[in-house]
Formats: sequence, C-alpha cells, structure tokens
Amino acid sequence: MKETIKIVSVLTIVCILCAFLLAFVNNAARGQIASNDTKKIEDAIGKLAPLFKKTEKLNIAGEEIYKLFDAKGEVLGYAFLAKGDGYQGVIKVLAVINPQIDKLEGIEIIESVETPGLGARIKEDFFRNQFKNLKVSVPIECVKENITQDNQIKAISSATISSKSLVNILNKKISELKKQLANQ
Amino acid sequence: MISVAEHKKPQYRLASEKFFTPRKLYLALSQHTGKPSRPCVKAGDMVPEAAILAERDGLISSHLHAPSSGKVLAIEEWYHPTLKRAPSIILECTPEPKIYTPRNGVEKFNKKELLDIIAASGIVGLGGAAFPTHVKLAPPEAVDTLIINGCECEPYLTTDCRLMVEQLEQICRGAEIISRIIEPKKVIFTLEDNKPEAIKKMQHMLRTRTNALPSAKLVVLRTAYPQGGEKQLIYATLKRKVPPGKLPFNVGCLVQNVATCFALYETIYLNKPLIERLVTFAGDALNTPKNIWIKIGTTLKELFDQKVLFFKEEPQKIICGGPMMGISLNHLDYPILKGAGGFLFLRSTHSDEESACIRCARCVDACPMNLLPLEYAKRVKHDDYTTLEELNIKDCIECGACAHECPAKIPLVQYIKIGKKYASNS
Amino acid sequence: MNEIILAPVALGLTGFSFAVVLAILDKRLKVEDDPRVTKVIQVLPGTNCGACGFAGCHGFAEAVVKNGKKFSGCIPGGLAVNQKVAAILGIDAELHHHKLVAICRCQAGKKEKNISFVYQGPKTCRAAEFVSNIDCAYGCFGFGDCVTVCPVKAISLFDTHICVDRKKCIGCGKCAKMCPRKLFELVPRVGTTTYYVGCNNKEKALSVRAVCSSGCIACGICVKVKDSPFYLKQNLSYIDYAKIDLETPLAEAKAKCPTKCIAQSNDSR
Amino acid sequence: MGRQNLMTEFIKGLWKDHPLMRQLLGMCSTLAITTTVINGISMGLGVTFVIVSTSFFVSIIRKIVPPQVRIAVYAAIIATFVTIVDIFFKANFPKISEALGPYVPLIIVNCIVLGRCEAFACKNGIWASVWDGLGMGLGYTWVLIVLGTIRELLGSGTILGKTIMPSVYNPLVVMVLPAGAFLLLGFLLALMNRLEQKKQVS
Amino acid sequence: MQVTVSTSPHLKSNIKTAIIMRQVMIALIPVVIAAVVFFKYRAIWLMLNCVLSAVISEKIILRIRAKSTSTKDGSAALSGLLLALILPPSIEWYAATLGSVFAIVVAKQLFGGLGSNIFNPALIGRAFLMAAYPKMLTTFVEPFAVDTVSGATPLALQKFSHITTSSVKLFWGNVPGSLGETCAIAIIIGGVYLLIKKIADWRIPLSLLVTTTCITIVFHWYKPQSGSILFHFLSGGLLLGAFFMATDPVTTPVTKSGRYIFGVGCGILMMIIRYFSGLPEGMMYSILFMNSLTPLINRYTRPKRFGT
Amino acid sequence: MKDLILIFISTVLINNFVLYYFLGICPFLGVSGKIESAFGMGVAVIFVMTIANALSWLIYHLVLVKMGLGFLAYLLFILVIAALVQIVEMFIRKFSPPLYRALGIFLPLITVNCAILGATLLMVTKNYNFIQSVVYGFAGGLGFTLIILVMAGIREDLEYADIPSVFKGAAITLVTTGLLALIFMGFSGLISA
Ligand SMILES: Cc1cc2nc3c(=O)[nH]c(=O)nc-3n(C[C@H](O)[C@H](O)[C@H](O)COP(=O)(O)O)c2cc1C
Ligand SMILES: Cc1cc2nc3c(=O)[nH]c(=O)nc-3n(C[C@H](O)[C@H](O)[C@H](O)COP(=O)(O)O)c2cc1C
Ligand SMILES: Cc1cc2nc3c(=O)[nH]c(=O)nc-3n(C[C@H](O)[C@H](O)[C@H](O)COP(=O)(O)O)c2cc1C
Ligand SMILES: Cc1cc2nc3c(=O)[nH]c(=O)nc-3n(C[C@H](O)[C@H](O)[C@H](O)CO)c2cc1C
Ligand code: SF4
Ligand code: SF4
Ligand code: SF4
Ligand code: SF4
Ligand code: FES
Repeated sequence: MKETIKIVSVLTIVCILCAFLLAFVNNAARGQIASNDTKKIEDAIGKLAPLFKKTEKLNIAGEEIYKLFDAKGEVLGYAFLAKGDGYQGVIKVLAVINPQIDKLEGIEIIESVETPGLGARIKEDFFRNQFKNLKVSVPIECVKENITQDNQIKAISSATISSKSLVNILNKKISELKKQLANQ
Repeated sequence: MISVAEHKKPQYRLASEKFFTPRKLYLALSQHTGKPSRPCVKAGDMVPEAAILAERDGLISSHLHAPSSGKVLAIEEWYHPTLKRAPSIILECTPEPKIYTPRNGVEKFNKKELLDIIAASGIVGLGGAAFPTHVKLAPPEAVDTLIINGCECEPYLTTDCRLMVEQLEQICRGAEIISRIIEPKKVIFTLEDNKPEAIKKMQHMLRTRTNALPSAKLVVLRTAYPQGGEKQLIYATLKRKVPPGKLPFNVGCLVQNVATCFALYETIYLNKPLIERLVTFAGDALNTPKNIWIKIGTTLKELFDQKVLFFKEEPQKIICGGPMMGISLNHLDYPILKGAGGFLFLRSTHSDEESACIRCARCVDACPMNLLPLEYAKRVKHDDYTTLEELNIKDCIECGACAHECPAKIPLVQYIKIGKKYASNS
Repeated sequence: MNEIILAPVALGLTGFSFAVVLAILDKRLKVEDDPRVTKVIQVLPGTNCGACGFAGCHGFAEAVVKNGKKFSGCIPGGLAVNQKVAAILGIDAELHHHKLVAICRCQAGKKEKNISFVYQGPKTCRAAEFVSNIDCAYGCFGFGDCVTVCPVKAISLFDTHICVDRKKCIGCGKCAKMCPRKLFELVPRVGTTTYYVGCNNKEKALSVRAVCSSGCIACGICVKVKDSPFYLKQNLSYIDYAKIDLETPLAEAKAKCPTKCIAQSNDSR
Repeated sequence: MGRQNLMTEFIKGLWKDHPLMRQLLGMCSTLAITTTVINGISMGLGVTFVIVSTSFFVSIIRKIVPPQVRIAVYAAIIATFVTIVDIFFKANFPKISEALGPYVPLIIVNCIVLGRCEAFACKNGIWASVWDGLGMGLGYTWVLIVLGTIRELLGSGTILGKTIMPSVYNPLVVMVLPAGAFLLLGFLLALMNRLEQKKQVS
Repeated sequence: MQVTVSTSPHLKSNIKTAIIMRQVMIALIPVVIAAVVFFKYRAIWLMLNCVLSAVISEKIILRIRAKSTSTKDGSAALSGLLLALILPPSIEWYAATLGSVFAIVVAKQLFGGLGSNIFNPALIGRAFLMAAYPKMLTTFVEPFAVDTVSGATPLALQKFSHITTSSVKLFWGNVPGSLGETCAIAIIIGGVYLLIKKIADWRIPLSLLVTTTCITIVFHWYKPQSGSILFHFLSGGLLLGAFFMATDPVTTPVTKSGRYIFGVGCGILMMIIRYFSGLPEGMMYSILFMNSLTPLINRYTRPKRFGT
Repeated sequence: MKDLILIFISTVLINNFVLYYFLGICPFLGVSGKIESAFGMGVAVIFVMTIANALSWLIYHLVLVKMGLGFLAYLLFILVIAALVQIVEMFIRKFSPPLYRALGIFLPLITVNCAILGATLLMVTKNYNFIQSVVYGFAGGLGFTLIILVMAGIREDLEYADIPSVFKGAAITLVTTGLLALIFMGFSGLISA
C-alpha cells in the first residue's frame, strides 16, 4: 500500500508542479507571442503595401481578411491569406489586392516546402514581381512560354507544378473573396 | 541443370584393354561408403586370387577380396584419394591366374541366395558412391521401378559407355538378377543422347531379348549435367521427386549403374567377386587416352612404370573420377578404388583467381537441387554458419554445376563443403 | 490568472489517474523476472539504443543472462558497464582463473614441412582441409584460422608455424574447435613453462621423415629420460601432464629430441 | 565530488562519449534542423538547456521516484522544460521558432535527454549530473554547428545567411534535403571512426 | 612433377565477369552511335567524362583500400557509360563528373565494391544529380541543335502540355531526352543481343514490359489522353532501363520468382509515377526502389527445395 | 474517404516519418539490424502510434482546447504515451507471453521514439479530425515499418559485404538511409498532381 501511495503521490505532485510552472511561464510570454504573430503579418503587408498605416480585421465566414487604410484613412485594398497544396506540401501565401478587386498589389510567400532550387524559387523576387499589378478580374493564367496577356504569368521552368499550384490557390481565393465582399 | 564440354571424343570409341599384371596392390580398407572392412589376413600371409582379405564390418560395409594371388606385405597407412592416408592391405603379387568356373543353376536361386552371394562378393555401387549393393538391393519398401543408369554425365569418362557397347548382354543379365531380387513392375534403361552407339545396341538388344526382361524399356534423355545423379535421373525419367532426406525407394525406385550390373553378372554367373573394373584414363597430358580393365588396388605409378600409359607432357592436374566431382591428387602413388571410374591427367589448371560474386544467379539457375550456392559461399566466407541449415545446405549433392557456371570463378563447392562441416558443428 | 489554477488541477488529475491505473496494474499484473536480469538492467545505461543488436536494454539483459558469452555487447556503456555485467553473471571469475592453456601439436615451419604440390583455392585452413596444401596428412596448413578465432589474440603465426602466447591464452578451446586438423590440445597450466610435443603425425618414422623434417619419429628417447612423463602411443610421443612435477626431465627430453619436435611456451616471452 | 571529477564528467560528452557520434542518440533533430548554422546553434543551445535543467531536477528527486512511474515522471519534467524553451523561442525569436518547427517539442523525446536522465542523473549527484548534462549538450551543439555550416555552405552557398561561395558556384541543393543530411552525417561518422582508428594505432 | 590440387569441379565454363561486362558494352554500341548521331560532340564529351571519372575514382579507391581487384573487369567503365547515357546532353561537365564519382564512390565502393552494392550505381549517380542540380537534370535540348534550342521531352510534353509525340519519331529517337534513351530501335537491338547472348536474364525485362503494357492498355482505354500504349512503350527511359538497368545482376534478385516480382514491381511503380506524380518519368526511381527491396525479395522468394 | 486515402498514401510513401520528417531515427538505426527485430519494432510502433494518436486527439480537443490550456499539449501527450506504453506492456506481458516475447521488448523503446510524439504533434498542426488522426497514426507507423524492414533487409545483406572499416556500422546505415531518401524523392509530388 505504501508503494501505491508513493507512486500516486510522486506522479501527481510532479504533474502539478510542472503544470504550475508552465502556466506561469506561458502567462508571462503570451502577450509577446500574440504580438509576434500579428507583427509577422503586418510586416508582410508592409512590404506589399508600404503606404498602409492601419488594418481592420474583417472576419468573413471564419476567415480573416485585413482591410488596409493609409495614413489619410483611405482604403488601400485588402490583404488575405490563402493556402493550398504545392508540389510537396502546403503553400501559404499572403496577397494584397486593390480595393476594386481587379488587380493584385503583390504577394508574399509565408510558408512553403517546395524543392530548393526548383519550386522554392516561387519565393524569389523575379517570380513574385510578376504578380505586382497583375490583372485578376479574370482568372490568372500560368504559361510556360512568353506572356501574351496581362493576366498571365510565366511559370518557373522546371517547376511548372509549383507555379501552377500557386496560381490556382490565388484564383480560388480571389473568386471567393469577390463573392464574400460583394455580400458584405 | 547445365551443359558442359564433353571431352569424350578421344576415348569414346576406344575398345577396352586389359592390364592385370601389377607388382604390388594397395587395397584400402575403405573402398566403399560405410564402415571400413576388418582385415582377416596378416602380414606375411600368402593369399590366392579372390580370397577374402577383409570382412564386412557392420551392415553398411563390404568384403574386400584379393585381386591377385600374392603375399601380404603389411597392413598400414597408404594414400587414399579422399582420406589422404588410410589403413590399407599391401599385397605383393605373385601372378597365378585363377580360372573361374561358372555357377550352375543360377536360374533356380531364390532371392535370399542371390543376396547372400552378392553380399559375399564385395560388390559396391560402381556409379561413384560405392554404396554396398547388397544393402541397396534389400529396400525396406516396395520398389516398382528399377532404373539402370547409363547416363555417365561426367565429361571425359567413357567406361559405362564402352561397357554398354561391349558387354551389353552381360549387363542385361545383371539387370535381370536385380529384378529377380526386387521384383519391380518396370525396368528402365536410361542413356543420354550423346552415346548413339550404345543407344543403337541397347535398342537392338531390347527388341531381341524381350522374354528375359519383358517390362524393360529404354529412355533416352537429352544430355545435361548432372542428370546421372540419382534424384535428377528419377525426376527426368519418371517425374517423381525424391523428398529431401529420403532415398529412392521412398518413391518406389531403385537406381543402379550399368557397371554394377555387369559386376553382378560376373559374381552370380561366373562366381567372381569384385576385384577389377573398367577405368577411363584420359586428359590432354596423356599420349593416348585408354579404357582399361584393371585390378583394384593398382597404383597409377605402376601404369606409367609398366608403360601402359605415357605422358605427352607433365600434367598440371591429376584427378580421380570425373572433372566435375572428382578429387585432385598430388602424385601418382594413389591406388585405384572400387568406385573410381576414371583418372584424368590435365595439362592446364583453371588458374583464374576467385573474384567478387556479382550475384548473377547463374549458380542458382544451374543448381539441380534448387539451392542458393552464392548464399552459402557468402556466409562461409564470413564464418557465419548459423543460417546454413535453414538454407538447406545439406541438400547439396556437390555436383559442381554451380561452380562450373560461376563467372567470378568462386569455388562454390569448396565453400559448401566447409559449410556442411561446420554447420553441423555449431 | 484562471489558467494558473486550472492547469495544475487538470494535469494533477491526469497524473493522478495515470498513477492510480499504473499502480493498480503494477500490482495485478506483476511478472517475476530472473533477479539477475533486473540487476543487469540496473547497471546498463538504459538508453534502449539497440546498438547491442538486441531490442533495447531489457532484451540485452535477458540475452546475456541466458548466454553470458556476449556480455560485452553494450556499446554506450563501454568497458565500465561490461565489467559490471560480467561481475553480476560471475563470468569474471571464469575469465581470469583459467586453468588450461592451449598448445598446438604441429611445430613445423615452412622449412621443415615438405610441400611437393600447389594448393589452389581459398586461403583458409578450413578450405585447404579438403585437398591439403602440405604433404603431411596430419600437420598444420598454416593459414591461421585459429589466429582469427582466438578471442584474446593469443595465437600468432610465424611463417606457417603456430605459437600460442601462454600468458594471453584463457583456455577457451575455440582454437581446438576450429582447427580442421585438430591440432590443439588444452593442457593444465602448471608452473611458468608448458612443454609439449609439436607433432601430430601418427605414422611410422619412415613415412614421417618423408614429409617433415621435424616430425616425431617415435624413437622413444624422451621416454627413456629419468622420471620421464612421456609415453608413446600410435607412433607418437605424448606428455602425461598429471606427472609433470619436475621440469628437468622435460627440459632434458627437449634437448635430446633428435628431430626437435618438443617445444615449450613460457610466460616470460 | 572533486573539481577534477566534475571536469571529466563535462569533457567526456564532448568527444569520448559523444551522444551523437558515439551513442547514436538524438539523431532526429540533428538531421532535421541543420539546414543552416543558426538553426544548429539554437537547437543545440535549447537541448543543452533542457538537458542541464532536467538533469538537475531528476537528480534531486532521484531517490524518491518509484520505478513504475520513473519514465512518466522524467518525461513530465522534460516536457515542462521543453515547453519553456518553445515558449521562449516563440516569444523572442519567432523566425527561428518557425524554422525549427515541430522539432522543438521533439526535444522531449530526443533520446539524449531521457538517455542522460536514465543513465546518469538518476544515479549521480546534482553537480555531477549538471556538468554531465552540460558536456553532453555542448558536445551535441558543436556537431550541430559543424553539420549546419557544411550544409548551409554547400547547399545554399551561404553561412549565417551571408553569401560566401563565389557566384559561379552552383549550390548543391541536395545538401539541404533530407538525403544530404543523412549522407553528410554518415561521412562525418566515418571520419570520426578514422580519427579514432588512428589514435588507437599510435 | 609438381601438380596443382584444388577441390572439384575441375572443369569450368569460359564465362568471366570481365567478359560479361564487355558484352554489355558491345550491346550498348548501337545506343552510343545513336547518341553521337543525335547529340554530336556533346555525347562524346559526356561519355568520355563519365567513363573516365568512374574508372579513375574506382582506381583511386581501390588503391586507398589496398585491394588486389583491378578496374580491368570493366564494371566501373560500364557504370560510367550507363550514367552518361541517362544524363541530359546539356549537363555541365562538373555535374557529370560529380555524378560519376558519387556513383562509384558512394553507391558502389562504400558498400564493398563490385557485387556488394545494393543500389544501381549509375542510377544513384543520376538520382543524386537530380537532387543536387534539379534544374540541370530537367532541362533538355533538341537533337541536332544541341547548342541553341532547348526542348521538352516527349513525356513532359504529354504530361504538362498534353502534346503527344509521334511514335515514328520516338522509334528513331529524333526527340529531346537523355543521351541514350531517345532511340528506341538502337536500344532494342542492343537489348535483344544481351538476351540472346544470355548475358542478361530475360525475366525482368519481359515482366517489366508486359506489366507496363497491361497498365497502359487499361489506362488508355479509360482515359485516352493519358498516352497510347506505343507512346509509353517507346518514350522515356523505359526501354533503356528495362534492358540495361533492371537487368544489372548485382542489384536485382537472384531467385527466378524474385526477378518476376522485381519486373512487375518496377512496371507498376513506374506507371504510377508517370501517371500520378509530379515527375514525367519514373524509371529511375522505380528501379532504385525495387533495388532497395531486393534483399527482402531474395529472402522471401527462396526456391522450393527439390522434392518438396 | 478520399482525404483518408490521400493521408494514408502521403504518410506512408511521401512524407515518410523516417525519410522526410527524420523522426524515429534512433530506433531506426538501432533495431534495423535483423529483419525479425525490425518487424517486431514496426508492429509495436504501428500499434502504439495509432492508439496514442487517438487518445491524444481526444484529450487535446475535448479537454485542452476547451479549457484554453493548449500550452500543456506536449506535457500531456508525452504522459499519455509513457503511460500507454507501460500499460500495454504490462498487459501483454501478463496475458500473452508469446506476444510479449515477440513484441513486448520493443515497447519500452517506443517511449523515446520521437516518431510517436511527432505523430501526435503533427496531427495537431495539421488540424486533423478524429478519424483522420487515427489513420494518420496508423499510416505513420506503417511507413516506419516499411522503411525499417527495407533497411533491415539491406543490412542483413551488408553483413557479408566488404565495407571499408570506417564505414562499418552506423555510418554505412546512414549513407544507405541517405540513398533511400534520394529514392523516396521520386514519390514526391504524388499528392498534388
Ligand atoms: C527531386 C525533385 C524535386 C522537384 N521539385 C519540384 C518542385 O518543388 N516544384 C515543381 O514544380 N517541380 C519540381 N520538380 C520537377 C517536376 O516534377 C516537373 O519535372 C516539373 O515541374 C516540370 O516542369 P517543366 O515542364 O517546366 O520542365 C522536382 C523534380 C525532382 C526530381
Ligand atoms: C545411411 C544410408 C542408408 C542407405 N540405405 C539405402 C537403402 O536402404 N536402399 C537403397 O536403395 N539405398 C540406400 N542408400 C544409398 C543411396 O540411396 C544411394 O544409392 C547411394 O548413397 C549412392 O548414391 P549416388 O551415387 O547417387 O550418390 C543408403 C545411403 C545411406 C548413406
Ligand atoms: C552429381 C552426380 C552425378 C552422377 N552421375 C552419374 C552418372 O553419370 N552415371 C552413374 O551411373 N551414376 C552417377 N551418379 C551416381 C548415381 O547417383 C547413383 O548413385 C548411381 O547411379 C547408383 O548406382 P550404383 O549404386 O550402382 O552405383 C551420379 C551422382 C551424382 C551425385
Ligand atoms: C546486364 C547488365 C546490366 C548492368 N547494368 C548496370 C547499370 O544499370 N548500372 C550500373 O552502374 N552498372 C550496371 N552493370 C554493371 C555492373 O553490374 C555494375 O557495375 C555493378 O552494379 C557494380 O557493382 C550492368 C551489368 C550487366 C551485366
Ligand atoms: S554464379 Fe558466381 S558470381 Fe554468379 S551469383 Fe553465383 S556465385 Fe555469384
Ligand atoms: S549447390 Fe550443390 S547441388 Fe547445387 S549446383 Fe552447387 S554443387 Fe550442385
Ligand atoms: S587452424 Fe589448425 S591448421 Fe590452421 S593454422 Fe591453426 S593450427 Fe594450423
Ligand atoms: S582460442 Fe582460446 S584456447 Fe585457443 S589459444 Fe586462444 S584463448 Fe587459448
Ligand atoms: S532523437 Fe528521434 S528517435 Fe532519437
């Protein structure tokens, strides 16, 4: 019996102490972590829309969309997160779109696990810059040869799949967004 | 199964000769599979031809008879192809040729009488294994098929072939004796298609002698090595498979070599024990190859000393038996044993060094027993004997087909021999 | 603030329930181990790394207790742990108080052994056994299979001539089991020197001389020495190790042996 | 325990009983996160912190823990400190935290930590355990740094994010992929064996 | 008289490892010629590069390890040649050298040299380059215009752009692709030579080709744009792989049934990769994957004992 | 259903725990010497991983998330695994000695197999529902078993290979694993296309 008590009490007490310690540390760091998360998004937005001063979080259908305002309080556009499957895993992208929802201001890859040297080049400027001022009133097209229209981007050679996946992710999200904002 | 270079051409058509005048005979007490026989003479004794020199010791053993009259010089260690040195009776010959008087009333002998005669005559299987024939002829289970083995699948050797060409009648009589003892339903003579002359004679004989062996027939097999092996032969002729660890009688078969049949004939009809046999001497180091009737116990040296054989060139290799399963000897002082069907004198050795196994599986494809020779070699090389039995190493009949085929020239059979020995130890 | 209370409570409860379950099951489902297994587990590092080739420390402990031979298998533990394991199993005593020492009954080197032919095949004694590479049908092949099998590296090979280091040999008998010509004999370790007859040829003098110049010819000189422990059997001289109280007859026989086939191994060498 | 002894406890983890190269423990995070130097450093220090603190606590309570719940108790202590490290990274170095991904929590099951608890801390005094943990942790760290350096240099041509290799260098992408990690560690182990062999010969 | 003694058998066939390797090289002659015709000097340089770096690195390793075996058996040269034949003609010289050295040093010698390697060295060389320089390994050039026009391989065109290349072109090999894989007729001639000479076992190529054919029949019937039977048969590395790489004795099963399993497994995996994965071609990965299964296949397909 | 199949295939082949996530490497290196042991280990991992994922999912989603105690996740998961392993071990040891002999000895190893904890953590990160989590755990274990079996087969062969002495043991195993990882890259992209 004595042993049973020992087993039970040691494990219980250790658990309680650990939990206490953790709760304490967590409590102390929580604020910082939360602000880190927002800061990361704001940093990304800042790169795409340098003029923005203030965001307003819209919560539409459970998804977060940021409405961007400049210093004068005018709407700069919307920022949104989109994600989907790439070549190897999930691609998460932040995009800023103009208030009319027909032109992209730019994109920023938040997360991806594509092959370095191939798919991972979607993070590089030469590719991302294609999305600056890209027409999105009709779905974006990803082509392998030269661009002929202003809603097209050129796929990274040897990484067509990653490029196409990214375009698909954006197209899907933009069309949803159009509907949602129209509903508002 | 594989195909190997035959090397039978030079000696295939050579009629057999006789050499019955050795000066000394060296008669190992281990002439056969089983226990060595027990000497019943002592140094200094004078013995007549065909007298018993050593007696059977136990069931699987065999008598040893004096191939020639003479004086027992000593009983001591002498060279032996497999055992290297083994107790032997050394006999100084004083030639007094013996006339054998044919036995009467053989037709009326019953099974028991026949078996007793065979047991007393020192006959062992002449196909290679030298297993005492009287044991084999008393199988514990009924045998429905008697297979007479005339395949002689070893390259170079031509004794069975010559015997079938020259003494076919006697062989058939010998086969008759066996079938009288074991009463099979069928008797099958098997030959490979590389012996057309023997096949023709055999066909003729079977046509003309139908009354003596009514159920006999001839099966001609496509030449392949090692088709003469008991289990392979039974499968090739009857499509019966002898299970591992079992013997031919377990599937109702008995296999006897043609030379054994001839020896049985001589014993039963002529009252002559097994004291001589036909031996092929061949190989490119010899001036001319020969098939010679020779007394058991004659040394090779004697054949050269008495100018029966001549070297064209110094041999690089001397082999007792065929090139696939024979034993290589290091000098000419070895005697001829009951089971030795041939001696080869070769000019060149395969001097290729063993190289790494490339897992080409030629050995696997060659193996008639469905084994994995490369696995054995690999394990033995690394001193790992634990899994060999699991891999059925004991099934290997050491036919050498695998090593023949191996492009890396790995002496697979040698590794297998080591493996078999140490697998049982550990 | 809420969670600072909630967390300990929640976790405390979980811990408590697990502990209770474990404690109860521990009582109910107890299975007794070989006490040595538990002891071995205690000295093992407990990292369960599997480097020993067994499934974790427990597996290793069970295996060593069953079969002590591989007691040194724990790699992370190193020497210190191995010694402790050995101590628990009582192997230690066996290892260091060996009473037997191996001798090799063929002392002929390249010069003495007749070799009139060429051996072709793998260079191991086990392989050579089937055809032999020396004229003598009893002697050492000289490929040194025994050298590799000896766990303490006590055997060395000087141009096909085998020497056992008396100091290192622990009398395990592995060499005797390995040697295809059965040349090793384990003899009692007495004094600081072991004498032995370095020949295994059981044939008559003439046959022996034909194949080896240092073979025992059974002349009997060693037997005739005063107080000799030697005796002859099958044309070969043997030492009765039960009778070796004195070293003098041994040394004398060694000096007198005409073929110099009596050898000795010393501790000092 | 003398200073000398504490020193040996510390030193052994750096080479002789190196947790990674000798005991083959803690492989997972080693391979996973060493794509860059900075990851290696952070992971190494994180692990060191966890080993030291858990060794400390385990050593304190070593006498009162019954064997039936030993592993559970150790695991709980380890998990606590790992969570603290995780929270610390998240709060102060969010970039690194992201790069290390799920491998921070996996320090819990990093075999080194539990291994040291089971093998050392639960049998030894507090200071010996702490020094032992420190040695093991730093031993682990230096290998991570070496691996991280080689992989970053060859795989991306940079060190600590700065381009080092000349522009004609075509990065060997494979080095930052899983395969490269395994191959490199294999070669490093072989190198270590080689050094050891040399030492034994001389 | 000094004779040699050895154990039986004393008679051995004439075939030797070096002869086998030489025969494979002979069988590759048509493929090499086709490569030179289509890709000109690039083909010659690439093959020289790979073969030389393979042989030299093998020599160096053997010297370091103080092994008596020599490079004369030709296996290293063969591995190098085969590697060259599966690389894109436009590959940079240093990449080809690196791949060749990796193939011999890591995939072959580290595992114990000839006969002990688990993976096909040439294919590991390519897989390594694929991971090391993915861009280079997925860029191909048009035949005859090797310096100017880059093109997509027939399988990539089929997969990513749904353009089917004509079988006639595939048959003669006038398409972009790896050095030795484009000319189907040359490979078939060489492969048949190998099989007739009994240098390679017929079981693996047969089962592999039959499996892929069956799969393509089903898929073509179900979804015609997935590519016709003939198209899949003639394009990509299928033929070169089936005849010259899936037949590598060292890395494939030794049992007969194991070889069928190997062939079928390769075929299924390759078609899965061609149809469903991000890669246009899967011959290399499927053979390598089956290589890794070979020890298990060998173990579980041991032939039945005679008589049971 | 389709999502389950996708999870299954991608976990076994593409995002293999050993070759892609580098989880469970220590037992992978340690216990891949013999096919039998590897198989036992594999089965034990499948078993524990599946159950641990199920239990952890329940605790995480039904208790921790509800109470806002997400930061206790690691602590709880490892407790669950440790206790679970111990309980399972006790049970089979008592009630099925043959199973214990075949499997039980691998169980203690599993507590420190980071693949198990990794599976629970990844299941949280990937936001799987209950069924998906169970499938994920099972497939993860299966992937581990597959790869450890392949490795064991290779290593049994390599026992007899003439490997340079410095590479013997763990080094060649790591190199082989590296080559396997190269090969498994061929399966990448199998989900998205
Ligand atoms: C190891 C490896 C990694 C790859 N990684 C990617 C990738 O991350 N993204 C991608 O789109 N394609 C990747 N690919 C290539 C694709 O499978 C495919 O070949 C390519 O997308 C075709 O593009 P192309 O038509 O531009 O040549 C990879 C290929 C290999 C062999
Ligand atoms: C212990 C033993 C017992 C045997 N008993 C019999 C037997 O009773 N009947 C029989 O026909 N053969 C018997 N044999 C002989 C074998 O079947 C076989 O004929 C002999 O070993 C020669 O075969 P081979 O030349 O194919 O190697 C026996 C063999 C051995 C080793
Ligand atoms: C590989 C191998 C090949 C054999 N080849 C022959 C052969 O060609 N001719 C033959 O008569 N016996 C051959 N034998 C011996 C037979 O297996 C069998 O022992 C013999 O035919 C039995 O007859 P016997 O007892 O009269 O000798 C061979 C044995 C083996 C193992
Ligand atoms: C039919 C045949 C096919 C071969 N295929 C290859 C191959 O695909 N890759 C390779 O590196 N070596 C190949 N070799 C050569 C040899 O087997 C190779 O160098 C070994 O894998 C090295 O141990 C082949 C050899 C033969 C006989
Ligand atoms: S034939 Fe020789 S090289 Fe071929 S697999 Fe067998 S042992 Fe190896
Ligand atoms: S393994 Fe034995 S039975 Fe098979 S081929 Fe070789 S020697 Fe003949
Ligand atoms: S094993 Fe025997 S034959 Fe071989 S070297 Fe040692 S003593 Fe001599
Ligand atoms: S193997 Fe054993 S008995 Fe023989 S010498 Fe070595 S330690 Fe002595
Ligand atoms: S660190 Fe992952 S299993 Fe050891």
